[in-house]
Amino acid sequence: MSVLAYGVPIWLLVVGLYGIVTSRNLLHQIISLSVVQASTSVLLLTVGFRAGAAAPVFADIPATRPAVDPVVQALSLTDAVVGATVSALLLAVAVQVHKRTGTLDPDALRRRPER
Amino acid sequence: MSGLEATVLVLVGMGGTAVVAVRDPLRQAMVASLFGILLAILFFVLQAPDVALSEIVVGAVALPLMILLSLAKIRGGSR
Amino acid sequence: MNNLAPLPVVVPLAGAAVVLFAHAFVPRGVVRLLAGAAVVAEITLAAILLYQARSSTVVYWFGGWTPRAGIALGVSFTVDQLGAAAAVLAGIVVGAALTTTPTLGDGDGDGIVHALFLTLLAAMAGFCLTGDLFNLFVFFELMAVSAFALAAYHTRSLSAMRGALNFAIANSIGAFLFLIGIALLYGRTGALNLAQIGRYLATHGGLDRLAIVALALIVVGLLVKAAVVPFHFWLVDTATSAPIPLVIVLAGVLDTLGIYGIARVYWTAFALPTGGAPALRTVLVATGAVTAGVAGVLSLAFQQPRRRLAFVMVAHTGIILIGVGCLTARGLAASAVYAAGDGMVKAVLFLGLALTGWQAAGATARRAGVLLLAVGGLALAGLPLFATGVGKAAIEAAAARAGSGWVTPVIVGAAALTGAAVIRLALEANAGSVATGDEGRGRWTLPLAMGVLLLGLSAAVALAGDWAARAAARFTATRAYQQQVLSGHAALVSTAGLHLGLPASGLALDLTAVVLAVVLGSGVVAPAAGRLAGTEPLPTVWRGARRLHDGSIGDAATWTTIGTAAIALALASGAR
Amino acid sequence: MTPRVRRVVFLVAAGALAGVLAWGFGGLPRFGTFDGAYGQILNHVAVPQRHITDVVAAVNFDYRGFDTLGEEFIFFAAVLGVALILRTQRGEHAGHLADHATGRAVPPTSDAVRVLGLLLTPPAVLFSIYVVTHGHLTPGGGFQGGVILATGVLLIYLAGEFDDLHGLYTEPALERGAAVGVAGYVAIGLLGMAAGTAFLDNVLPLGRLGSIFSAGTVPLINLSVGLEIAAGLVLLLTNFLHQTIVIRPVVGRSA
Repeated sequence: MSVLAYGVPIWLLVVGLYGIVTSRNLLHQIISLSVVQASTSVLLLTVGFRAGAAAPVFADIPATRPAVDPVVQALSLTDAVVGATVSALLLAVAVQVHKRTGTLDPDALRRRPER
Repeated sequence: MSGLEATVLVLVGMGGTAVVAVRDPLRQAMVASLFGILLAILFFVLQAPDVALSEIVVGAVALPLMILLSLAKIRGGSR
Repeated sequence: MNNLAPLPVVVPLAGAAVVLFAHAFVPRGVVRLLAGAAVVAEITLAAILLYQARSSTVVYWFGGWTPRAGIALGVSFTVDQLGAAAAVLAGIVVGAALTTTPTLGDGDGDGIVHALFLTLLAAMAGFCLTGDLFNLFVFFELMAVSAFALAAYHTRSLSAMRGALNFAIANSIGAFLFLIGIALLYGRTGALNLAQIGRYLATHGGLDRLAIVALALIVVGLLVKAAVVPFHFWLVDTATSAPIPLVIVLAGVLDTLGIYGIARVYWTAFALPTGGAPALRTVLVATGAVTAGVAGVLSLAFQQPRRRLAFVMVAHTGIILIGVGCLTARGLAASAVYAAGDGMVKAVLFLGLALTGWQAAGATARRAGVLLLAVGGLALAGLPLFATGVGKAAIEAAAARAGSGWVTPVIVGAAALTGAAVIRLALEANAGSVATGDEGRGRWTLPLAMGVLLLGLSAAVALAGDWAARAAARFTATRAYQQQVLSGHAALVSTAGLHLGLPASGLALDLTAVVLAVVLGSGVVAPAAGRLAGTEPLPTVWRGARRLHDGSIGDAATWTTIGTAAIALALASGAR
Repeated sequence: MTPRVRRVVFLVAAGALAGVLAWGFGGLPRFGTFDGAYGQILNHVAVPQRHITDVVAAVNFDYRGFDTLGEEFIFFAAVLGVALILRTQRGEHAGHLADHATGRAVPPTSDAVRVLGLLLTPPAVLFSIYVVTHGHLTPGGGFQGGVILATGVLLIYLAGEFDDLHGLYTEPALERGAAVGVAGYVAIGLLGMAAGTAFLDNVLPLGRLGSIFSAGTVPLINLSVGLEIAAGLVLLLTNFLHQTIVIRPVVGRSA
């Protein structure tokens, strides 16, 4: 079943990139980027998973009980914060773009082929 | 791998696809929120409650909220 | 003795918090003073680290978590001479950049701007000093977030908004690819410390398919930051529209750090296991050469001054990549000298550009700006007085030794073309026909002094070739690095008798490039040359190039995907 | 590139990328069998060494606390960035009023929503305090708690008018709150240096395992992070609200 566990992150990466590439709306593009971010979180956690093991929280389980990897979880927490902050900044820029131009179509933002 | 893990993984894959496939931003914000909940469930199943909790507060609440606020501005301003 | 290691990062971070706390109720002058003090402190602390690392690498474990039985439990800083020198350079460039904040117009958000420059500086210092792969990613992101917040400063300019969007999306894609690479390596080695990853890979099966794909993803993430072709679209847009102070940092040090990151990751984690080096060398040198060639030509295809300088930046990053891409200590030393000198000169270009438009400063400021641009143009072409000339000759020599002598004409051509583009800009500015849109106000002598200082430093770095050769020998001593980080035993690397050298042929090529740049740039010899530089010799190609760089985010993401796939496939096929 | 060309080119490149990624991912350990030394060692030693029952918190705030410091500054920089990008600029006041004058119909907040919002706020605040203070014991911590707290504050907005919030805070106060939060994290790090060991060394008494007052500096870091995230996120969302407020009947300090 590794195919599924490692295939889903690849799928999310490609789908998210597809969304960014084909998007006709900045908000859509920004949300698609968060799908790319999700792929990294899912991969981190599937990599660190151990079948049958508990969560690495020893509040009410014995310390000897096998637990899944805690490090990938810490990394994916940081990853989630990074993803959300980037989205916030991008949304703020999108609001400004709309205020200036009245459109959110990324292709409408293209520069005229000037010098 | 148990059936539960496989099921949730497939749902997350489909959820991500749906987020990208929905082209209307308002609807997309809601689908993204659902996707956040799916991710949180997956993280919970993968024994990562810390990450699941943060995914709920960020992916399912804070981020969609920001998107909705941006949308409110954009819809209001476009008149 | 090594208690200071965290401070070049911690002091600017604390400075950013203090600036944000105070900016609403203290005068603007105090905010600038605070930020300036934090920058000076960072430079001083990094310089002390540079001194402390003179004989061996300084290892610092955060939280006091020294490794147990060769397994790192915490995060380490691993300070060597090249890393500390890069942290010093970052501070100097940020210091120079802050003198141009008067170009920000009415100066609203002044406190926030200064706080963001401090987090940016802290991130660059941390990126240079860290010995941990994930920590490298954290600073990579802190750099990116600080920088693209600043890139969006001119919110009324659509071009600036487009630049910020392009910047943020491209760098985020790069960062996520980088992170996938980290996850793969962690799955394979169970480690995040670079030394530990390297030792594990070397003793447990070497570079298998997973390690190769991970290497490809990490390299791509860092190449996006370095903005080499075909990952350069974001930089072209950002350099055209971002505030001058940020562009100075981008040109002076920020995009070069991507290449520094490749060198760091390669020599700590991937240098020992055999099998990867030849393919990686081919990929990096070819990417560098394509970048230098394409961007060198395109630096003449655009009229807009900043856009022209953007391609100059990209082309020179390509030259730096060629030296590092040789994957030899010699190539690294050459690139280090070149990158330091070249970064300072590129920063000077934007200082000069800002001065040409300085308001109410009259003709003197404009002439000073023109002078900075002209001298900068000569230096970029490779005038051997500056580190650019010495470093370029050394890169050519290192490439020839590594079996890639064919890059020499590309490097010389790129240097001549970019030099010409800048000289032409200087002449136009002299005639008063350059509109930058970044009119500064107030004291213009400070940016001028910074420009002169940076040119002087760039000349001084030209003398540091032998020092760089020794520092690079330590930087590339992978086994000694791993031993020191994981077991705490300082391992001495013999660096006696190492020289960078300056071959006479390289000197001759430098001068050739300078002459070519002057001829092309001024159009004195043949009006045709001037036309080549100014108008449309190949209308279709020129138009095509411009259309390709129309700022489309979707296009940039497509190119990133193409580049990633190509690099991963090249490394994969080279490994079999 | 035209959209059509771009799509085709992308699909080809993405197919190649997915293929080479799949080839590389095949080198990972089989799903569910990962046994990395780093994580397993921490699972065994973190509880006795640090008196922290949530090992993820131990990694975040102790073993790899320096990463998290960087993460907090990433958030900090993003909050500053949003404030910078959405700052009110000269000449925008008129634009806002004009927006308002065009008279977009605004549905008044219904009483049900108002009551619900007000009813939900106290539990959200209490829950956030619980999540922050138990960060070293159970899942959660400064980050999650801070976000919940900020959301709780926003409920007040949903419940009533934007003006209500200005009795609670001003933007400079939020900036200072975020600054104190991150500065607190740095200060806790310097505590270790002052004690003669290393930056972010956990030098405070570790306390009894499982108690709120245990795990040394970790709960303090969680408090700093909670303050920073809550203040920062409210500031961030307020900046977005300033952009939307013009379409509500009551124009606050938005201009």
